[in-house]
Amino acid sequence: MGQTIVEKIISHNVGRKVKPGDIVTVKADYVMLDDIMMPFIVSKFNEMGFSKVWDPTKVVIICDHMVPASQTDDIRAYHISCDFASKQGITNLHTSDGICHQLMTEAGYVKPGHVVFGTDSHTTTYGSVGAFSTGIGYTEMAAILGTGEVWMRVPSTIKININGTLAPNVMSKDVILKIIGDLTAAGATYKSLEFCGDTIDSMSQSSRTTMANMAIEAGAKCAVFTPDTKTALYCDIELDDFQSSLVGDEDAVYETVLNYKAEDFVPVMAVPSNVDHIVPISELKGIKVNQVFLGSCTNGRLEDLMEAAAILNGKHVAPYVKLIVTPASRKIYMEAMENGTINVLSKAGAIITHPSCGLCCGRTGGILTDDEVVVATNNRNFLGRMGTSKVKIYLASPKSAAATALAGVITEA
Amino acid sequence: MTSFEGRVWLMGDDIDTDIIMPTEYLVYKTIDEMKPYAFSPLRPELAGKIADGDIIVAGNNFGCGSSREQAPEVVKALGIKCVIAKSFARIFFRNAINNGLLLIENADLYDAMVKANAEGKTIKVTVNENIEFDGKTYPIVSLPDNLVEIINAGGLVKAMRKRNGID
Amino acid sequence: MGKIFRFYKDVDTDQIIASQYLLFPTIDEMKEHTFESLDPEFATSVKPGDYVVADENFGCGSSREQAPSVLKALGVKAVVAKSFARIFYRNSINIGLPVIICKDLYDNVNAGDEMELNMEQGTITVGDKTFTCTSLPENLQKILDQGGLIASLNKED
Amino acid sequence: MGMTIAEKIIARAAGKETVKAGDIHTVTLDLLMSNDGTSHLTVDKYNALKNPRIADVNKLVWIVDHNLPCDSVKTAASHKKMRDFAIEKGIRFYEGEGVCHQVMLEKHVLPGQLIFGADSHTCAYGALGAFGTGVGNTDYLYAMVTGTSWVLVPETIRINLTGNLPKGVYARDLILTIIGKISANGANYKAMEFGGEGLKNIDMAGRISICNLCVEAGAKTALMAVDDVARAFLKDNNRDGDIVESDVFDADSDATYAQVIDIDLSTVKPIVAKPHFVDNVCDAKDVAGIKIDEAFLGSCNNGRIEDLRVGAAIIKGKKVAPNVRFLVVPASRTVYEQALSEGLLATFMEAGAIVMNPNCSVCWGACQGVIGEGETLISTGTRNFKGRAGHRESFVYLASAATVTASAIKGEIATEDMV
Repeated sequence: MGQTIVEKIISHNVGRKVKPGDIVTVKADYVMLDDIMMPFIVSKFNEMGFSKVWDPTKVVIICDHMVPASQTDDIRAYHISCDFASKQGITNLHTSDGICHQLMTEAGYVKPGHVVFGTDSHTTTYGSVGAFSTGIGYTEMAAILGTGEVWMRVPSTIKININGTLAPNVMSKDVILKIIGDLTAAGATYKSLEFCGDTIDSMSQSSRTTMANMAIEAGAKCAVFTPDTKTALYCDIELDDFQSSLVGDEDAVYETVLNYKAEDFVPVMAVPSNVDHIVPISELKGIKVNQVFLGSCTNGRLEDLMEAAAILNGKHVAPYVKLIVTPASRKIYMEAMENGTINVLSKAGAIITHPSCGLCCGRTGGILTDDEVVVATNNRNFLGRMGTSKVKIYLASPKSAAATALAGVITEA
Repeated sequence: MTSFEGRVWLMGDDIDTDIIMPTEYLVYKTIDEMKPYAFSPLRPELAGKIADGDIIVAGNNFGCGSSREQAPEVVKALGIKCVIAKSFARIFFRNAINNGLLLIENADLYDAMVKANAEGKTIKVTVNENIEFDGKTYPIVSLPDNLVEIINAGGLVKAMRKRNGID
Repeated sequence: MGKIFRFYKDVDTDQIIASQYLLFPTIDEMKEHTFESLDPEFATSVKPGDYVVADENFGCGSSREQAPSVLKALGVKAVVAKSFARIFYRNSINIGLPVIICKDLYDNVNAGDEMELNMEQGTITVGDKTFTCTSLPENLQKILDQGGLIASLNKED
Repeated sequence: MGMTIAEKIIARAAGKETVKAGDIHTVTLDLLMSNDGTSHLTVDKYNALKNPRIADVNKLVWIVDHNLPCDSVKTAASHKKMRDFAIEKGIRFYEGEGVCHQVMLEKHVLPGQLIFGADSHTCAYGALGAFGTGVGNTDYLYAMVTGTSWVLVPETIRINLTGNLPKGVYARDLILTIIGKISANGANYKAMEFGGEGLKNIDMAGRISICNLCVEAGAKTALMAVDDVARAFLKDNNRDGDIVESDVFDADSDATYAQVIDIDLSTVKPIVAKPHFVDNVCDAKDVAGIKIDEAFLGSCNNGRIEDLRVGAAIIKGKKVAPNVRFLVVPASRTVYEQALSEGLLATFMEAGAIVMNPNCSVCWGACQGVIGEGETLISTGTRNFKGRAGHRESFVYLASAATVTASAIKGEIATEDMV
């Protein structure tokens, strides 16, 4: 009997053929620890009685939520991160290079077929290169640091098949938002999402990353894409036999198969305050906005900045509307400087911050107050995430966000 | 079988981790410092009212959102004996078990309590068997063995301490 | 009579009220952080009618009017120093907080001493000692008498 | 009897032929700048007036720069109050364009103007021959409502500069030297007037840096005569046509000064101001080797293109020391875009620096970039008061762009020649 992609990855990891529902113990190829959780991870690690991490080369520590710090106590996490890295001989330490989920693939850690855990729910992101990756809590991370392994249940898979050509004003963000709306916020809980079809094949690596990143918003344990030549190029590898085999088999058993026609997708937004509350922008037109946020591990990549810049080129954001741009990584920021994108965005009035989680994690980067409206390209619009509980957050694609910034009201690109 | 009674706080569907523990307070040094802000975006007064032994009954997808383990820790620290929901988000479920916070899935209790507007009423929970509310019994399923092992050890930290020969 | 809270030379506005509180919506929300880094107990122990006494150059630094405002909001009756920084001095007069220059007081009193200020006579009494302080220039006295600059604006109407 | 530049500007603004130090005059203000540090309080007080009104809305400039992007809900509420008021009244409003003083100098300040700013470093405008002074928000409100205010004509301290700064020594070192010499209240209530042949050798960025920091000696304002360098700056900003020639003042040769200080620029050395006072200065070499956690290149004092060029030239091809945070914050959008086009931002990024959007950053200690308990910062910012940069138990050293950059590379205080 055939296997889904995630079943193949886990089988490869444990050395035997697995099926959904099996409880297995997997070995981590990489773990990702972010600054905001480091104080807790280290304290649990010590409390558990460990003294050495199982393999320092497989541990990546990334300061991204609180760099530069906006509150004096934030620095504690920075020092705990640096000190733990130094004490444990962990050289994979990034103190100001960008957002963890961007760096895990960009900096060359995660490769197709890997099994990766991170102390952040958007760890599902690395499925875009054909890895199994999922978010866990800090207690569990402490245990993995000590042992290198963890138990998990092999998830069943929902196959999402998309074929056709997307309209020019539709981005992969619109696609994943629509799918989350259809699945609902809990619709994929414990499950793996497997994306395929010719629309996916023709998507850029960056666009796929946006979709994998947001799988958690439907509750999914992971999301996986078949690694192809674009993936190999991005990961700077040649796919080996195992990596090339990461395709859902014809006779694999899927929990559900959802078929979409690319032509049916339209620009949408997730409206306050649920990610699965999806409304076409045509029905939202005219809502006044105070701020637009372009960034995050969901949509802070070069492609996203360039799409926004194409819309903003030679124009200026609406009066009294703030456009905050936070590139996802140092590399992306520098590439966007190099190719003129940053200049276009700045000339259009954007406030461009250092790469970090920024506003998405709600600690800095453009906090808002009662009755203000923000259109944002990140992954969550939960109540109170970007300020008071009376802030209204709409999630959108970079194109829609840019068009909205120009108009000052919600607008389709 | 263990059984206990507790006063119920009713919450809706999709109670996310930003509601349970907003990001702003995540870097506080201790869970105790975070406690007063639990559920604050939705019900700012709630944390002050919750007493030891209370029970949360909620709808679908409780704990969705981020992987922040402060969420179940804070719920436990508030004195909540268990959370009963129609369903739980995956990471929250795992984090709760790892911290020894009891979670029970039940599809019908929530609807019945909402219908009866029963916040503040007392229910009786018999672990791995059933829940009693208003004269009716709601059966619950047992947890898988591997999770029972972690809970029996008193959470993952204790399990690891045992493994490392400390306790 | 009021109690003396004694501070040293060059007390800057960041010590009176630190930057991170300046954008709080109201002075009342800021005032509990007054002198937070120099004397964390100050805001809770100062009583209406008490005095702040300091050495040279009190209130140097920024133009933040929040500095005299939090002192006034806490009920500080006057600040007595050997000298004041310019903007702080002007801001205090403008909001109606008496700022008194007295060269001798600081070196002859201790924190916690009880003192009495007589602004008309220009004298300060601490126990059996009396100190002379300089009176305000006429135009400033006028502003203070009117109850601050805002009151003078309202009077014009 | 001759007049100083400060006296001439006040005379003009008061409609008098002559004024002298010690006089109190009612003056008409030319510009009124306010930023997000206090504007929300000004709005509250305005709304509480019996008959609220604005004398001349065209003279008002409001700028959000201290906490941007906003990082707390309370700040967001204060920003909203300020922004909504500016929109309602039609006040010229900038948010995201840079640090207030830099924006003012680029877009608004002209020679001979008398300007109130609700920020102490408003004295920076003296670099363009304008009398800028910091006021509190009640003073500001009074001027906003009436268009006027009272000023005490200050005595002037004249600083005559000769010669040239040695290589590796900057205007920043000069002004720290002067503040160390006259102390933190050495110019209290006074104007500081800079002149002499040596001034011609100091570029615009250096002049702004000098005037900006005079408040740290207690000065009411700082002034320089308008020359070709100042005119060129206005021309670069397309504002040379706005100069009112009759308002371009220089001091009379028989003007009266409270004090005259002569400085030979060639004797100035790299200087560092140690915690916790700006006048606590020493030779940079004397504190070399002190370990730092963060370095900051930016602010209204040293965030200009010239400063970024100095920093970039030093760090090019080198790296920021491990675990040290090097914040580079251009003072305005104009500076940011210039640095972008010259490749300076790329140089800093390549070296591992954190390039932030133009704002006040750690100079004001309540914005992104703050330092934690026990940490040490070396900064081109304006102040090193206790707790100024974040945690109350932290340490701030002030220095030039060159010294700050060199320190970021070494991970400890160092001068340009040590890296």
